[in-house]
Amino acid sequence: MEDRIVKSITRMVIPFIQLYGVFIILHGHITPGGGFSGGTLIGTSLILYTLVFGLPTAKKKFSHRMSQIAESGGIIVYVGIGLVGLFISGQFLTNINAGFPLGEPGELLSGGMIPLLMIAIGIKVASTMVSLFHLLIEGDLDADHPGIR
Amino acid sequence: MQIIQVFVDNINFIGAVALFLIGLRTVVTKKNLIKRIMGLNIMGTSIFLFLVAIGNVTGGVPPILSGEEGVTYINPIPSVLILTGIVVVVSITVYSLSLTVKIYEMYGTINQDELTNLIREDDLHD
Amino acid sequence: MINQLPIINMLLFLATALIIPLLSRRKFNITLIFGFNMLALVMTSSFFMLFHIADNGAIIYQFGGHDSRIGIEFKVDLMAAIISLFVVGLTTVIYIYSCGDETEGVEQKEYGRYYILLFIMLFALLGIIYTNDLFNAYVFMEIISITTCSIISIKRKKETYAASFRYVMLNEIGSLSYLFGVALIYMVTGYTNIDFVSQSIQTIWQLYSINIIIALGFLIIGIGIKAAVFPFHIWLPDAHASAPSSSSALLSSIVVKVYIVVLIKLLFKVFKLDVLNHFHVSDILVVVAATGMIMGSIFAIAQKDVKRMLGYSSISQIGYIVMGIAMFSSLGLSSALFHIVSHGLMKAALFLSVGIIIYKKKIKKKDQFEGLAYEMPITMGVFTIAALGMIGIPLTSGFISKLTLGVAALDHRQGFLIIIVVLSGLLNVIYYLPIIISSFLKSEPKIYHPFKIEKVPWPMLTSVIILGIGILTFGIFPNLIMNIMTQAAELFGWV
Amino acid sequence: MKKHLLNVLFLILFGILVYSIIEMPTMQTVDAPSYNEVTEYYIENAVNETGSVNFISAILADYRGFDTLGETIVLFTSVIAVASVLRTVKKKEEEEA
Repeated sequence: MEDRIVKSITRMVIPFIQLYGVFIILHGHITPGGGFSGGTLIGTSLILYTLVFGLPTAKKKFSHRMSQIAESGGIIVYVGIGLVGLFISGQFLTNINAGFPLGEPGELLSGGMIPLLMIAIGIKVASTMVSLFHLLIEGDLDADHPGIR
Repeated sequence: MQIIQVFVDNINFIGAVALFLIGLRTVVTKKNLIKRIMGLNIMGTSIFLFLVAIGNVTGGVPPILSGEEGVTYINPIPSVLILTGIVVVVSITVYSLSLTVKIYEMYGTINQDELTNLIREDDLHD
Repeated sequence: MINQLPIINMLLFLATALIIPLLSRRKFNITLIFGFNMLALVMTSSFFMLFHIADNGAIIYQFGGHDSRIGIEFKVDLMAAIISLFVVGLTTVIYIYSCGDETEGVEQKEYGRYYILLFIMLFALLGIIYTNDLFNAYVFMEIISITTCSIISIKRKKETYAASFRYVMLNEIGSLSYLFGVALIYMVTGYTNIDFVSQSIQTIWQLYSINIIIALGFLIIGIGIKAAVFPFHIWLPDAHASAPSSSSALLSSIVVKVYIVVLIKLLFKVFKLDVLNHFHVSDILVVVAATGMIMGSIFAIAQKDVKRMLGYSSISQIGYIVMGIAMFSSLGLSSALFHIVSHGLMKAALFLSVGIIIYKKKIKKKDQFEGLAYEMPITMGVFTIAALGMIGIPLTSGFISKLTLGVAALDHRQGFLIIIVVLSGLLNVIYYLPIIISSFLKSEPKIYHPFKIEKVPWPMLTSVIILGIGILTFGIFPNLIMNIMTQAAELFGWV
Repeated sequence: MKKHLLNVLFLILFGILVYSIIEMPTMQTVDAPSYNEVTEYYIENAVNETGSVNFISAILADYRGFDTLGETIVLFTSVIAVASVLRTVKKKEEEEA
């Protein structure tokens, strides 16, 4: 698609969408939202990028290798935080017993392990959304329909 | 009069049941594979609607600490269950869509009847 | 330390699934050996857990140290320990087989993904056995749905995609009706933990009896679709016939059985006998099981494809298990548990030996088995042992499970059920015996070459031999596991 | 004919399910059976025990954190599953070309 207006507006809008996604992930323990909603926002911004600039360009920005690392990494971080609790207090996925600092409720730096888990979920959801979309349109490209180039 | 009151009180449940059965009927009777996937999503959504109805409290506020005295929070547990459920239904939808892409590539149709005939022909050739 | 074993077992499988993509793809043998070591490790720890639980009672594990009504709880009782050991052990055997299966099942490039999916499936299977939380069970159920569907569709054949699409649709209907049931239960009780739900149901079930029976119906139908209990079996034959042989063995002998365990949990831990007897659940289940036993065998007779025939035979055998459960007695439940193990071994042996035959000979039809025993004596030998077990000949484990089922039926004062068991056994004879006879006899003796024995890769042969020995061992010394199963079945608090 | 039979079946099912509202517990109020001591526990203690003012996040990531782990694994599995269905065919075509 050769459309200068769409491309330049997309380029302007995407940072704001991503910033808002990061905001929602980081404020998951204070305001409505969290890892899933924020991760979906970030994922959507990358899907928008793919739609406008085409799959090959998007693959350069967000390669398959990178999404693989992000997906495994999300789960590894989650399990790792759980294991901290297992080693310190003998309980998997525990917050206060594992000695995570709880902070002042309502502040950004509070909630112990909850923000960390939210970040892990956010990364995971964002990369999953993008790689699922890429996989599906790749399959579409294989069929005789030209699809999005 | 009382019967109407009962209906009005449980309108969410009736809606959820109706949606569930509409979804189930779509999955069972429709021949188009994409429509069947849509049916599954309708079924999932009906359950989420039901869970929202269970958790809701009339006049309640969202379950985020508000600092004011004497407010009633809605029940947070169903919301958590819904969050988990949505993600699961999304994954299943994507997987079945990918299967549909593949079936279209292999057989050139996404109509269940034509598909059944094609599979039967393949069996006869073996 | 021993209290942490359930979660450590599950995390080991998860870690294996996450590490496999990192291992070098060229030296795939390292991955295989690594996976085997993990399985052996978990099997050892499951053994430990079984002995610990038999002596000291159930392991209760609360996540995050929260009270069990607040957080999520694992409760590993004796039944869960037995079934988890069975799942891990049988998977190890099938895993050994799949290491040798190079062409029939899965493409070379898909090997890594196949094992990732296998280990995630094991993670979820252990989770659903251990968990004591209804909603947590739903999450694991969905993981199992996706993984089982994709270890079928990984074969990349035309008919596989159609079969897995049908499987995924029915599986999803099952999951969602289970979720609807859980939502209804949550509405009337306010808990998701099985113990508290059960306590609450005992006090309120007369107040909300219509809601409870609708919830019970949704839950049983949901699990019934996934466990292929008779009227909901339509996905099973297609899925089993088109899957790779090792996946068929996994599906038929493990996944379906785990759902049966969930059914046992739902019936005897959540609803308990008072509620069930009031709604006559026992009678309904007996009718369903008896129809399944007969109809499954009749469908199986009509099939020409061997794997499809084995699929229909599974439906009839699931009828046996459900009938054992439907007795609502300690004897019936222990016979069901024994049949879970024995049918698991027999069906795995049948699918794997048929898999070897397909791998070597590329034949799928029933009538092409003529004279095979002269070329593949060990494979056909194990096939014969397992088929005789299905029929119920003494010295095999199938005989013991049918015997205990018959005794349980007599004990339940439902002697006519024995007639159905015997009839179903006779129907089994009709479709298994011709295969055995034609494979050992030849109509044209001149093709007979005594020394032309096919070479089969050693991992496939080893796993099949282990299964054959297992069937005979449990047939000759049933008390090795029967005692502990009776002990497990008595823990359910029968009146 | 078959279609009408199915429709009638679904209508009967709908009737049975709607019939259950005559015994429905009270909903939409704090008297509902689901609004029990567990809910009150979360509302009273979640802030002190987890430091999060959003109760849903507290339950999602702490009290029922294991569910959420299962959920992330569902996503991971779906990527692997979709890749196993769709991915390598393209590589094959490239090899052939």
